[in-house]
Amino acid sequence: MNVGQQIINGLVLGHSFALVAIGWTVLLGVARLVNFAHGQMYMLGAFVTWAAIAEFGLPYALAIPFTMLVGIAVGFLMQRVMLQLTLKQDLVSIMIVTLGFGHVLHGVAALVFGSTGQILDTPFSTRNVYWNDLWFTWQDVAIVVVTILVFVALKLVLDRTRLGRLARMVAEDPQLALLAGIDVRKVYFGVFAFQGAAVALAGAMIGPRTPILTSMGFDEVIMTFVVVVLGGIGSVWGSYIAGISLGLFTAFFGALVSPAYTTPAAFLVLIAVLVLRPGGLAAKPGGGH
Amino acid sequence: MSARVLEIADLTVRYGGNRVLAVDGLSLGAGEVVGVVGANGAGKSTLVNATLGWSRGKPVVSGRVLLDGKDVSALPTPRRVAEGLLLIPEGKLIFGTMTVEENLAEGATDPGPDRRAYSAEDVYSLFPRLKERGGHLGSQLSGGERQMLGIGRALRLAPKALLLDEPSIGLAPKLVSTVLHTVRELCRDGLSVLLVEQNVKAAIAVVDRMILLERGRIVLEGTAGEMRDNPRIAEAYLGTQQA
Amino acid sequence: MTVVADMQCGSVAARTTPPILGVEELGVRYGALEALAGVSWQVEPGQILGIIGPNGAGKSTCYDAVTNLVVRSGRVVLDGEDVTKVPAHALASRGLRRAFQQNAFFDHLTVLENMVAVLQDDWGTSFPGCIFRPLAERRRAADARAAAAAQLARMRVEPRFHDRYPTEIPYGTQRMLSIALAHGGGAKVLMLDEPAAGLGGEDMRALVELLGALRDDGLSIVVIEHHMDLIMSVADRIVVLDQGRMLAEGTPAEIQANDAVLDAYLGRSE
Amino acid sequence: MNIGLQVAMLAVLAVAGYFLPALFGGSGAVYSAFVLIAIFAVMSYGLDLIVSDLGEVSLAHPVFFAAGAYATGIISVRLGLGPIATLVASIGVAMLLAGVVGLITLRLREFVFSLVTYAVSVVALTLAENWAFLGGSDGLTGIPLFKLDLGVASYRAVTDKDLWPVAYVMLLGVLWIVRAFRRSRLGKAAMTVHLNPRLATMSGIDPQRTRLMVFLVSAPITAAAGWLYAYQRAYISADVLSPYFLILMLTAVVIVGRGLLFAPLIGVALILAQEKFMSFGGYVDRIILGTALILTLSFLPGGLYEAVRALIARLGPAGAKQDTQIEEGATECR
Repeated sequence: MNVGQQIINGLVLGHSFALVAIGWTVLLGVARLVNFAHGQMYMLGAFVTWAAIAEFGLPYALAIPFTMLVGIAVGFLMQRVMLQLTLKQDLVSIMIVTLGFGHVLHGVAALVFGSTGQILDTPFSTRNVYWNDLWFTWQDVAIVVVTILVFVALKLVLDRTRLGRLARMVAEDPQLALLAGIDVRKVYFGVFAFQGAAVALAGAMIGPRTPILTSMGFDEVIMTFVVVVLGGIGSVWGSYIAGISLGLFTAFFGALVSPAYTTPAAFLVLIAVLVLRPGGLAAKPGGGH
Repeated sequence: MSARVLEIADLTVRYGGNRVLAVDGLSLGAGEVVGVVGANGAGKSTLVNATLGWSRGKPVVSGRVLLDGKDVSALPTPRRVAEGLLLIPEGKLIFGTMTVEENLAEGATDPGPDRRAYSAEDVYSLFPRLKERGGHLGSQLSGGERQMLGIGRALRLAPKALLLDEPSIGLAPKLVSTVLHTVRELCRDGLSVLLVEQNVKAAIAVVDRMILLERGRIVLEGTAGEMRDNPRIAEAYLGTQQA
Repeated sequence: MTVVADMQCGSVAARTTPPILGVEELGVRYGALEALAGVSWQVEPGQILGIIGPNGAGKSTCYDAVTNLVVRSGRVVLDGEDVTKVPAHALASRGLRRAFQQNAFFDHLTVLENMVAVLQDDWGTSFPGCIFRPLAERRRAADARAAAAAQLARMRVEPRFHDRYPTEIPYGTQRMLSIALAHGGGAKVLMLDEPAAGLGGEDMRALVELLGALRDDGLSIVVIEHHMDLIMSVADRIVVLDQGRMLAEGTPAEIQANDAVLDAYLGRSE
Repeated sequence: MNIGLQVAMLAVLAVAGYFLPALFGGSGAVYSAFVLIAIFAVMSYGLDLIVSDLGEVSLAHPVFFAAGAYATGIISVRLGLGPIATLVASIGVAMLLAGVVGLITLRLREFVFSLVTYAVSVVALTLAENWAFLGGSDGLTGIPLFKLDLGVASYRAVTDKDLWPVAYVMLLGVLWIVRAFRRSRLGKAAMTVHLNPRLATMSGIDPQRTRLMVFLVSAPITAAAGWLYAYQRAYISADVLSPYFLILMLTAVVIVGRGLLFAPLIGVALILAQEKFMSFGGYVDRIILGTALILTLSFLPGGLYEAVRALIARLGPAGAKQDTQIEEGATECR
């Protein structure tokens, strides 16, 4: 095994996990919402980028913002349908509804893009870098750079701006936020739009690494879940660190044990965390209000 | 009496099939402090929450709320806040995950000439203690500091009328008096306050008028002087045997 | 300040009877906040103990501590047995039951179904029994409904409300239903949390009557209450809490004459 | 109504139900559809106990379905045992898995519970696709015909028409079990833990034990559906873990109304009727199913049953009467 190569793979993979997860981190942290359609939105992001380049002939640099706009539209539509459930904080129903959305998105994508796989080529993905016995593509470099930029920008916005402050107020206590004069609905819409844009960006950036299929998206949700839980729900830096760690773990697990079982392995890590630290996520004994 | 800043008419609140509040009329003049007292379950919190159209439960509210003559009863809570109707709820009244400075960062946007928008500096000069604690998280504050921060946060939003729900809970007696007297001071600048309070003695020292709620209805209303010696006030808390 | 109870008020018999429920040095901390400290009291068989105190005094926390719903220090002894480590759900079968401050029901069940649900220990049928002996189960279910109806009637919940949902019935009846559900099929000690909140007139009288009748049946009752009319007229002894500590303990007459208590309620003179 | 009459009526209904496929023409396609409806309804009833009674949303139920199907496939293909043995094995494996999943999720609630159970499903899918013991991506082929040997007599099911009696008896049995569960101490405990955990606890119910027990009842029901599905399809692959089954179950459970005995059956019947007889192709059907789930939960939280009832109440005089009664109750407390 080439340790250096696995570290590079792990870092690229880790940044990918972090970028896919970032929208969810904010969604869960601010709005306490879970979106099971996240994986399908990722899939859609990859396919819209592919269509924008291959069908409409847009350059990659324009295909990305276009994809993000589609992501925002999908996020906005979902939130519009679920608004009453969101305001009631009916988390369980919201969850199932998003599962339904994932199913619908899968159907729509299969209908529009067909069920055969595609290769999403970008100017970066076809250019390799060889350095001694190490190998990576410029796309990998772009993923790392974009992920870091997105995380830094998000952290700055949440900590330093009025928008971020409003989001944090709603995150802590939406009812009290109402009394502070905040239109909580707008914040929810904003958060869903961000999630849509971020995961679409992830699709556009990470899609080129592997062949894309309309049936993908399930592993992404699980990896995202592991990242968000390991990082501490709602924590931006936590997600970043957890993403990188999970990436390295996955790369080495794949190289040393079996590439087919990386998702179960990541899940076992999650279970271990849940069992060792049940207080972090578990409801209080006896329920309560 | 001075102009009416807040008027409440025919306000009823129901939970399920049960009416828990029925207030026919209650008004608050400019610069006036009105105390609301009553036993637990009498509907004090329900009254102030319903005035904002706000609740942590699922009540059905009907009735009219007029702020400076303008009917705000159809507006959602944040819009009422924007109009200058502020509530500091009982219990959790500040954002614990944010610093004192951040809690005070949100000011009124364009309150107009007739409303005083307090700057963060104004709040600090009112409560010097908060300035010392500026970088601390809300969750690290003591009960008294939270109460001050709650009031400060409300003042930043340029209130016309301020509804305070049980500010004295869990506070040491000296702090209760400090907080309430500051509230009294604010009214010199034209602020109107509806003060829900269980600590009758502390409340009576700062209010102009007082109302007694029993089972969701106003059963007694009068000036602070009239109410001070009224046996029904003591009764509401200590029972009829207490003379 | 703690006012030590005047022991002469208790009868000789009361003093020699072992308490049915005793708590010793209960304490609860939430992070840095000491919500409850050094609280000790006991109830004797067939007595009503009132717990009073201003808002935020720690009364409900005290109940949570007794029933093991929060992490706490101290000791709880029920009918001579140390139940400090017994999990909350195992207390009911030992005879300790409680109500909650808000009306606590199973909202989507009718009043009668609510009552049947808490009588399952005595009147329920096991799952295999329901599968293989449907006729026996049917008879038992009918008996359960009859028992539930009788229990509701005893708790002043009239039959005309039995097929309604709890949120549809009058408020006073809801409070009675809360007590009935808490009491379930029977208890040695029943802990009520502000049963009279929001009640008045007729409802209040019915409540006083009910508490008296339950006591006469030998039940021991602990009542958190704000309504002094009620507490003074029904309680045998009263514990006053303030800021998580014991402020006073004694008979109703003693408590009413206690300056510290007056201060806590009406505000301190400075 | 007296009990004898009730039993007689139920018996008549049960017998009549058996002849429904014949009533719809009795073609092979009709029998196939009815067998699938029975299988998927049984599958959904397992989930129904968790969603309607326990009030949590388990997304791990496809795993129990697959467990039944795979246990049946492996045992019948590799050991050559018959349906009774495979049914016992299906139930055993499902209970084992349910115990593990139940213990892991014992203290988890709401969305965390659902997420972890979802992860269980995805992990199971990965395992099924890759693990040679389960046939890997090719699946298990050559599952023998359903052949019941009872010593003196035997029953062989060659077509779906032959499977119908088996499927129908299984459906009736599960309906009976679900009804019995809801009337039992355990069922009532589940409902009270769902509606008010604190009050349930103080009434002497252990919420965690109750959750585990309900899981142990629920999983074998879904697994039994997998058992018959394996015989009906004659081969099993990782497809049984595809999200289609999860969405189908969830939609069936919520679309008509939660907690009603016949709701999942009617839900499955509606969905399969659309897919078998009014299909617009796989992808559009997928969109229809997902949309039905979304719309039901977002706009008809009580399901079609509540919606229809509300409509009738608004039109008919019965509803108006009910309203005044509530009003009356309210005035008394003044």
